[in-house]
Amino acid sequence: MHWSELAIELTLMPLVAFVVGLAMVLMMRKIAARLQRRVGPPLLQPLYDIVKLYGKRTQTSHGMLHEIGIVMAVGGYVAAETLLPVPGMNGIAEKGGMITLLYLTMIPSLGLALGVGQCANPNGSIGISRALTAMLAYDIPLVIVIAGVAIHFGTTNLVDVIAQQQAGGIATWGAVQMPLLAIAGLFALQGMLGKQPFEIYVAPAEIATGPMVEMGGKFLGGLFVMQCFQLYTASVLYVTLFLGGGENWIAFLAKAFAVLVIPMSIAFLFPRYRTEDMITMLWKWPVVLGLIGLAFVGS
Amino acid sequence: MTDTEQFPVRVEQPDRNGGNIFSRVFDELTAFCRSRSLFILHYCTGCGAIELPPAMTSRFDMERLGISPMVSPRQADILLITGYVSVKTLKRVMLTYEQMGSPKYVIGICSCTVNGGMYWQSYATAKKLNDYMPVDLYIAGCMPRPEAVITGLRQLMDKIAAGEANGWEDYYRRYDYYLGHQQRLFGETWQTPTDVIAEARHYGLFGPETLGDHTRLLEQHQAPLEALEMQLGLGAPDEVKA
Amino acid sequence: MTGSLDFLLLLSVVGVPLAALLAPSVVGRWLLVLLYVVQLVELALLGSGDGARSAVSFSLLGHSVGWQLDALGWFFAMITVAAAGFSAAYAAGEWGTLNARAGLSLRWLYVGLQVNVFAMLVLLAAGDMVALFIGWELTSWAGLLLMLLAGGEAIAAARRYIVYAIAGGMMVLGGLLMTLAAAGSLQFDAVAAAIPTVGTSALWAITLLFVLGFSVKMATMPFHLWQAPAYAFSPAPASAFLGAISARMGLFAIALVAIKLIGIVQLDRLYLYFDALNLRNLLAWVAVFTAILPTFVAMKQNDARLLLGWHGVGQGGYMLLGLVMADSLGSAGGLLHVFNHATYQAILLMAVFAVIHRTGTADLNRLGGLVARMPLSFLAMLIGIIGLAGLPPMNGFVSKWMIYRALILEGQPLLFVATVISTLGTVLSVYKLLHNTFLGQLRLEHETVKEAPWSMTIPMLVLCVVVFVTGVAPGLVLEYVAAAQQALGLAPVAFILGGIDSPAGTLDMIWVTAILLAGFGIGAVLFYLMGGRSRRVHQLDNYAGGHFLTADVRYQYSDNFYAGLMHRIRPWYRGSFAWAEEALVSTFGAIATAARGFFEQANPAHWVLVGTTLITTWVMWHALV
Amino acid sequence: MTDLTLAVALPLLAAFVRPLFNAGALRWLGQLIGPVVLALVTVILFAHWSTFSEPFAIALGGFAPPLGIAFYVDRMALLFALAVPLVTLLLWPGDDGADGARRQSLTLLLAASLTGLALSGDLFNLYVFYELAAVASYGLVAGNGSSAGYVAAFRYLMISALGSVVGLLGIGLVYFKTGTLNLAELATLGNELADPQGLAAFAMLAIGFGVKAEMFPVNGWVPEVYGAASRRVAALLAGLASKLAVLVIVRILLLMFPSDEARQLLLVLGILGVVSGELAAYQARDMARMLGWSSIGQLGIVFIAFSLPGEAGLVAGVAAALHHLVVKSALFVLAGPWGGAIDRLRGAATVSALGAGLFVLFALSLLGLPPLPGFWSKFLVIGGLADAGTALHYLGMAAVLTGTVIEGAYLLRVITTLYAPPAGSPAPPRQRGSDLLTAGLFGIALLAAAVMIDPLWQTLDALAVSGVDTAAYQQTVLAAQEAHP
Repeated sequence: MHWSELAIELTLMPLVAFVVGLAMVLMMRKIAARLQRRVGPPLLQPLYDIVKLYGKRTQTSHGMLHEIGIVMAVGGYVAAETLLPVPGMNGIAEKGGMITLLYLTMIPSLGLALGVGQCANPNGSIGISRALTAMLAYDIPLVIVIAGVAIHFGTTNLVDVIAQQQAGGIATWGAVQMPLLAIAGLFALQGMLGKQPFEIYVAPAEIATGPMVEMGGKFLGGLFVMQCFQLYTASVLYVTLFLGGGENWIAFLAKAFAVLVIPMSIAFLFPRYRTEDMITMLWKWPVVLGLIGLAFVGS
Repeated sequence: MTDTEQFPVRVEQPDRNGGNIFSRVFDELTAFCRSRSLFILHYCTGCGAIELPPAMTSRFDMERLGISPMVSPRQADILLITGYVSVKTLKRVMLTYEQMGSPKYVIGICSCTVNGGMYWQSYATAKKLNDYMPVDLYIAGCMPRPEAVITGLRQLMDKIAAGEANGWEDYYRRYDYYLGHQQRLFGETWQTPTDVIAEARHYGLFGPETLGDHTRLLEQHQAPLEALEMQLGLGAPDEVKA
Repeated sequence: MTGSLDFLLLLSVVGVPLAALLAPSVVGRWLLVLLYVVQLVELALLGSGDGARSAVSFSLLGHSVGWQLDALGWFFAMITVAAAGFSAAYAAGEWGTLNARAGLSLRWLYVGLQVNVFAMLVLLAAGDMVALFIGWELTSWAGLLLMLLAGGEAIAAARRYIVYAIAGGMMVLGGLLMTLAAAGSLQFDAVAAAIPTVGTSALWAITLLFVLGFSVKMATMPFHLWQAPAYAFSPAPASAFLGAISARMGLFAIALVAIKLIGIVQLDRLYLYFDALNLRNLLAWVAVFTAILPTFVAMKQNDARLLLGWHGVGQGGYMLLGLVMADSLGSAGGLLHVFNHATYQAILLMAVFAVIHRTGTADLNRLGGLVARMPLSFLAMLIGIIGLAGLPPMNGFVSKWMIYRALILEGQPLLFVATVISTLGTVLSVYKLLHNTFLGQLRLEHETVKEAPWSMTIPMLVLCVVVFVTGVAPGLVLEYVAAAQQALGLAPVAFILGGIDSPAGTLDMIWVTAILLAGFGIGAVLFYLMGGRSRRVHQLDNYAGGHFLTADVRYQYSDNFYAGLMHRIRPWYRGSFAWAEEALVSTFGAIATAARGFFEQANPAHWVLVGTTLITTWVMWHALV
Repeated sequence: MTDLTLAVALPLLAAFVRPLFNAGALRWLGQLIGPVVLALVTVILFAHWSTFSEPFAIALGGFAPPLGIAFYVDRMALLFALAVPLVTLLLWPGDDGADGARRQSLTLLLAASLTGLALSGDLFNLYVFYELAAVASYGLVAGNGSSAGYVAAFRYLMISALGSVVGLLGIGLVYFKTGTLNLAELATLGNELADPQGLAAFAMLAIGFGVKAEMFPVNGWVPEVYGAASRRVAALLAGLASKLAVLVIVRILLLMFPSDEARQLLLVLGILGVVSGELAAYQARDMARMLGWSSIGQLGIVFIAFSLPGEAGLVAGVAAALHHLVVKSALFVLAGPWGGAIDRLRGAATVSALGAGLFVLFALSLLGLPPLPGFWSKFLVIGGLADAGTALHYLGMAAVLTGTVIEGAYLLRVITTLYAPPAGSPAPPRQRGSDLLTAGLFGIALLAAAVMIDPLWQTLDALAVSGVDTAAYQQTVLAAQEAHP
C-alpha cells in the first residue's frame, strides 16, 4: 500500500468513527426518549453538547495529569480506531490484531483514570474503582468470546476474521457458527458500554457521575467525544467478530447500529445493579454460555 | 404566567462588534450551541424542585430543548434555585455557583427566591437572591407550574442565543459588590474555596469593581488557594533528616 | 576483543572484598557501580551464545565440575548484573548516606549485593549439575544475606524464606542424586542422553523433585507464601534487585533442567492419570494459578512494597506458563517476560522506596497526591505500572501478548482466559498503587515533600527508557531470547524489530506505538488548541456536595479501594495456603514436642529394656516357628 | 609396630600418674603431662598414618589372639585413633578448678580407652575399653559438681549400665554360638551368625554400643548430659566418643553380620534417630540441648550412611562421621559461653563477631552449603541412598533431606538471634579467647577440608576399600596369630 493511501485511511478511520459515534449517541438518547414516551433530543444535540462544552469560558483543571488524562482518553481511541477494519479500509489492523486492540482500548480508560485520580475527588476515585471492577467483570466473558473467535478462525488478525466470514456468506458468520458466544458477547457488550443495568461507575445519584464529577468544559467534552468512539468501537468490534464485518458501507452501518439497539433497548428498561451483583451476573451467565460455546469451538 | 421582565437583572453588555466575520460567525454558532445545550444542576433548595420532574419527563420533555439534568457543578450550565434559601443553604449555593464553569446561568424559581416569599419574616432566609449572585431569570409563583418553568427556560435560551445572558460576567466584574452582601450575611470570615479574583484575572474578566473594601477584608484572612503545581525539587540535595 | 568467563567470575569475586572496603563512602559506592558497569561490559563482550567456557574446573568426588555460559545463562546474567548495577546506583547517593546514618550497614548491603551477583553467575554459568547445585545453594543463601539486613519484620520473613529455600534445595539435591543414580553421571550431555531411558516412576520422581525444588525459589504455588514479605521488607536496593531477578533463578533452573535436560517430550510422557493430564499441563495450570491468586492477594495489600512483592510472585506464573508452552512463541514470551519484569519491577520498587525515602511510609492509606511533589517518581511508577499491567506501548505488553497468542494458537483457551483474569487483576491492583500513592489528595504533612534526589531518580528514569524502548522495539531483546531458546533446544521465535511476524497474526509495536502517539497528538491538539482556556485550581476547590473542604479533612478514597469487588470475592480469600502452612507448622511443632518428650522422660533407660525385650521376643518367635 | 600399644598405654599411664602431681612443687609437671602425652601419641599415630602401607595386626604381649589382646590396624582404625588424641588435645580441659587434675586424668583415661576402641580387634577387649570410656565419661559429666551434672550423670549411668548389660548379653550370645570373640575368627564364621539369633546378637550389641553412639532409642541421656556437662566434655562426648562407638558398631556389622537385615536394622534406627533428633532440636530453647539433639540427628545420618552396602557406605559414613566430629565439637566449644537459653544471645554478634562468624560457618556446613565439606558428606550419603534404591532407602533419603530442612529452621533461629540488635540488659555473653582459638582451629580444619575435598575423598575411598575387605582382615589377624603361636 502506498504511504499516502495509508495516511488517508489513518485519518479517515477515526473521523468516520467520530461521526458514526455521534449518530450512535443520538440514537441512544432517542431510544431512551421513545421508551419513556418522550420526543428526545434534536438531530444535532450530541454536537451541540460537545461544542458548548468546548466553548465554555472558564474551565477548571486540577493539574497537568487531569489534562493529559483527557488527551489520552481521546487519543487512545483515535489510535484504536485505526486497528479496527471498516469496509475498504484496514488501516494498520494487520499489524495489531484483536488482542492488541483489546489492550489498546484500555489505554483511554487508563488515561481517564489518571486524570480522575488527580482531581482528588473521592467520588471520582470510587467511580474509577467501580469502572475497573466493571472491566474485570465484563472482560472475562469478553475474553472467552475473543478466545473462542480466535480459535474458530485460527487467527487473531481481524482482517482475516472478516475475510473468512465474508467468503462464505451468512452461514459462516460468527453469530451463526458460534451462537452461544455471540450471546455471551452481547452481555459483555452491555458491560463494556457501561449502560444500565451495569451503569455502576457513573451512578449519578450515588457518586455524582463518578469519574466525571470534576469534569467540566472541554474536559467533559473530551469524554463526550470518547463516548462516541466507545460506542463505535464496541459495536464495530462485535460486528467484526460475529456479523461478518461490513461488505459495504450501508451493510456495515446497518449492522453497527442494529447491534447497538439491543443493549440500548435493554439499558433503559432496567435500574442499576450494585457492583457485586453486576460481578455475579457477568461472571455467571455469560461465562457459562461462553464456556459452553468455547467447548463447541474447541471440538 | 409571570412577567419576568419586571425583575431587573444587572447585566453588563460587552462590546460585540469586534473581530472578523469568521470569529463572529463562530461566536454566533457557539452561542447557538450554548442555547441549545443546557445542563441543569438542579440544586433543590425548597419545594419548587417538585415541579422539575414533570418538566423533564414525558409530559413536557426538556430534552427536546437540549436541556438535561447534571449532577456536579463542574458539568452544569444552569443553577436552579428552587425555593427558599436559608443562610446555611446559601453558603452551599455560593460554593456551588462559584464552582460552575462559565458561562453559567442562575434561575430563581418560586417567589421565595425573589423576595423571600412566605418566609419574608424569617431570620434565617436570604430574601433577595440577586444580592448574592447574578440571577439571569426569575420564575415567580408558589410554585410555578411546569409550563412556566419550560417557558422560562425557553426565554433563557433566547437570551443566551442573543448573547444577553451574561450575569456570570457580572459576578467577576463586580465581585466586591456580591462579596459584600455575602460578608454581611455570613460574617467577615466568609471564604469559599474558589479564588474568584484570581479567576477574573486569569480569564480577563477583571472589572473596576472586582476589587474593593470587601475583597480587601477577604484577603486579610484568606487561606492560600494556589494550585499544587508539580515541583521537581531541583537544586542542592536535601539537608539530611537526622 | 572478547571477554573471558574466568575474568568475569574473578571480577565478581574481587568485587566482594572491594564492596566491603568501598561501600561506606559515597565515592566508593559510585566506584562499585562502576564495577558493575565493568562486569556488564565484560559480559557483553562475552557475547550471547558463544558458550564461553571457564578454564577453572575441578574434579570433585569423581565428578568433573566446570562452568560454561551459554546463551540462556548469558541472557539471565545480563539482567542480573544490570539489575545489581541499577540497585547499587540507586543507593549510592543520598539514600545510602541517610540510611547509613539510620543504622543500616552499607558494607553488608553492597557485599550482599555482590555476593548475590557472584552466586547467580556461578549458577547461570553452570557447566554441569554439580556446579548447578553449588550455584543454586549459594544463590539461596546469598539472598538471605540481603533479606536479613533490614531487621524487624524482615527477620521473620527471612527465616520463613530460608526454610522454604532449604526445603527446595534439598528437593533439588534429592533429584540431583536420583539423576546420578539413574544416569550415572552429572554432566549435562550424559544426563540428557540418559533421560529417555529412565523408567516412568523414576522420571516422575526426578522431574518432580527438580521442578518443585526450583519452583520454591520462583514461589510458584503452593510455595508462594514466603516471597512477598521476604523481598518487600529488604532495604530498597536489595528489594529492587531481589524483586527484579532473584526469583527468576528458579525459572532459569527449571528451563535448564525440565526443558533442556529432561525435555518437553518427556514431560508430556508423564501422565497424572491415564492419558488425561500430563505433567506439562499440570505445570501450566500451576503457573496460571500462580499468576492469578497472588495477583488478587496483591490487590488487597495496603503496603506498597507487599503489593509489588505479590505481583512479583504472580508475574513468575506468566513466565513459567510461557515456558512450558514450549512453542517458539510462548517460550520466547516467557523468557522475554523475565527481562521485562526485571525492568519494570525494579522501577516500581525504586519508585515506592523513593516515596518511603521522602515520606517515611509505604502505607497506601497514608499517602496520596504526591504527583505534585514527586513528579519524576510518579512518571517512573506510571511507566512501571503500564509495563506491569501489560498495556501497550511498554515492554510488558509484548511478552504477555506472545504468551496469549501462544495459548490461543496452542488451543488452550481456558489458560488464556485465566491469564487474562490475572492481567485484569493486575490492572486493578496497580491502579490502586498509583492512585493511593501519587493521585488524589495531597496530605497536609506531605506538602513540603521534595522529589527524590537525582541519584535515585536517574536509575529509575533510565530504566523507564529501557522499558519504553524495548516495548517499542522488542526485537532488540528478542534477538537474545531467540538465542536462549536455541540453547534450550527450542525453536527460536521469528521476530522483527517491532515484534513478531507470523501469518496467524502479527504484532508490530513500532506501528502500534506510532499510531498511539499520533492519537495522543491528535488528542492533545483537540484538547489544548480547541475550546476555552482552563485554569488550575487548588485541590480543595472540589465538588463535595456543597461541603467546604479544608486541608485537615481527608478527602481521599483509599482504604478497601475495590469495595464492591471485595464484597463479592472476599469470601474467596480463605487464606487456605497460609492456613495450611500454619497448620503444617503447628502440627509439626506438636510432633516435635512429642519427640522432645521422648528424650525428656524421667527414665529413658526403659527403652533399653523395651528394645531388648522386643529382640528377645523376636528371637523366641523365630525359634518357635 | 609395638609403639602403637603406647598410644593406648601412655595416656592410660598418664591418667593414673596425673593426680600425683596435683600439688606441690611438681604441679607444673602435672599441668604438662597430659598435653605432652597426647602430643606424643599424636606423633606416634601420625607417623604410622603417613607410613601406612597395608593393614597389620598386633598381638599384645605376645599372646595369641584368642587369648591375648589383639590390635588390628588398618587405615580406618588409624584415622579414628589419630582423631582421638588430636581432638582431645584441642578440647583439653584447663586446670581452672579444684578438680582440674581429676578432670584431666579422666580425660586422659577417656582418650586411652577411645584409642583402644579404635584399634582393638577383639570383641571382649572392645567391651572392656568401652566400659572404661563409659566410666571416664560418667566422671567427666558429673565433674562440674552441679546438681544438674549429677542428675545427668546418673541418668547416663543408668542407660549406659543397662546398655552394657544388654551388650554383654549380645557378646555372650555370640560366644555361645561361635565359641570365639576374636573379630577375625568371627568374620570367618559369618554364616553361623546369619540367623535370627545372630541378628538378635547384633541388635543387642548395637544397643549396647549404641548408647554411647547416641543411637535411637537408647539416647535418652544425650540432651541432659550435654545440657549439664561442661561444654568441652560435651564436645568430647558428642564429637569424639560417639564416633568411636559408631566405629565399633560398624566393625561388628562389617565383620560379623554382613547381612541385609542387620543393615536394615541400622538404617531404620538411623532414620528414627534423624527424625526424632531433629524434631526435638526444633523445639529446643536451650543451646546445648539443641546441639545435643542435633547431634542425635547427625549420628542418625551416620548410621544411615554406614548401613549402605559396599565401599560407598563406608566412605559416606566416615565422611559424615568426621564432618560431624569437627563441626559438632566446635559448636559445643562455642556453646560454652553461649550455653543456656537461646534468647539470651540476642545481639551476641555485636560483642563477639568472630564467634558468631564461626557459628555461621559451622552451621552452614552442617546444613550442607556447598562447597563446605558438610555438603559433600551429605552428597555421598544421599547419593548412596539413591543408588541403593529400595523403598526403605528412599525413606532414609526423605528423612535426611527433611532433617536438613528442620535443622535449617532451628539453626537459622540461632543465627538470626545472634545478629539481632541487642536487647539492652543483660549484655549478650562474650566468647572467651581460648574457646575462640579452639573453634577457630576447627574452622580452619573445615575450610582446609573444603579446599582439599578431592584428595580427602580419595583417601577415604582408599580407606573404604581396605575397610570393606574382610578377607584381608581375617588374613592379617590370623597370620599374626600364626606368628605368635
